[in-house]
Amino acid sequence: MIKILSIVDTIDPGTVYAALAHPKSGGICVFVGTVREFTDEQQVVGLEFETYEKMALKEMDKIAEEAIAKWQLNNVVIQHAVGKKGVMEPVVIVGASSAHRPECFEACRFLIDTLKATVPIWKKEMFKDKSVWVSAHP
Amino acid sequence: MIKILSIVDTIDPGTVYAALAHPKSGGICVFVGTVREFTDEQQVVGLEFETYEKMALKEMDKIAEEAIAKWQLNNVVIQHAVGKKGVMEPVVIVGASSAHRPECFEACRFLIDTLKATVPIWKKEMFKDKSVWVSAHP
Amino acid sequence: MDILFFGITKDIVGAAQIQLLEEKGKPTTVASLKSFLCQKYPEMAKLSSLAVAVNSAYAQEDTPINNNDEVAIIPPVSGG
Amino acid sequence: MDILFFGITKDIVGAAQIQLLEEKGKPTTVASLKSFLCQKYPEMAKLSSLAVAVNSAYAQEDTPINNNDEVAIIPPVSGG
Repeated sequence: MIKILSIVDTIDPGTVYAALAHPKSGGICVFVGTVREFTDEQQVVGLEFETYEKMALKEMDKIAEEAIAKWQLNNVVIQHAVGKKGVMEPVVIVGASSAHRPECFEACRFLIDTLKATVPIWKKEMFKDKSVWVSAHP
Repeated sequence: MIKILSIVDTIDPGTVYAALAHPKSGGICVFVGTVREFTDEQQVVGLEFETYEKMALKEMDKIAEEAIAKWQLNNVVIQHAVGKKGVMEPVVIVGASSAHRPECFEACRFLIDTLKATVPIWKKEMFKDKSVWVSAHP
Repeated sequence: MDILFFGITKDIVGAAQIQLLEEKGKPTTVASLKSFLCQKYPEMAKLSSLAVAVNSAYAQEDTPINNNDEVAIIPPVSGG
Repeated sequence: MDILFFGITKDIVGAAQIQLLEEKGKPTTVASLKSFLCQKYPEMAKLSSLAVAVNSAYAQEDTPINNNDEVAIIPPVSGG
């Protein structure tokens, strides 16, 4: 069982496979979140992320442990980037590997959904003429 | 919309991200099938895949088109390897990217489930002292 | 008529391709080809399923097969 | 007592960290800290939600806060 949790400057999706491959795994499911060019038809120049790292790592660990308790997983990866990211750049990657595919798909979806709900990371959308903290206001 | 369908000798998961990233995509979901060391507690030395390539590519295209019709996707990748593969090696990769994550998760699951059911590819499990065509017999 | 074999059916037949010569009783539909093959190669009747592709697309039992069709025998697929 | 601010709350306060000095009326629970902050920084009351972490874990409204706790203000998270 390998569990990789980290806050990084740059996400390299290619490298997470080495971390997720396992002799007992027949399936690896990975989700990568990337910067979209448009939000509600407004052009996004980029995103800027900040985090409360100490707490973020603890919350990521809770999510990983919850997934491990819920599904039969071999490896789990949760990585989130901080700093400024341009369109198409990866900002988050989560993945899990398991003997059979339903487990890694369900776990992967759980990892990203829960990360978005609980991990203390904040995203500012930068438009040409303004920037907005996402979800801050009703 | 980019659609990559291929039968390859070697799968390199790192390269599919370049193919799946898209300015309109906020999410990329990828599934990689890898060789497991044990089947029903028997140690597997490796797998050997063969295909009817002309038909396999047509069936892959049907699957990709069905996914594109069903979900709002930007890019789709379906790649399957042929030849001998050792434990932990990737044998298949499918992926999709979309504006929001539910679509790419659902499409990715559909791609691998349907590939396994319809694409003319055959897998022989090689054990120490025998080899068996998977699913050939009831 | 050339018939392609894959996976376990290639092992059963001992060839990746055989040619059915023009003769009386040559199968003219998918169904008759399958029963012809299962009779000639009894091991083929023991498989979980047996599909036939005509011109690289899955065919129905009543699909006709002609001399210049590419006909392929598809044992249970197991990709992924 | 040091209080850490992140995201929009850091912009509202104009600092990543402030120190509450010992004084009468200093908040002693998460709930009283939140109302103290929302009074001092009215913009904070307009947020979709406002959570507080005590020693880097989400705290409840009635969680007590002490001088040597690490207290952080958590505006709506938006990772991913």
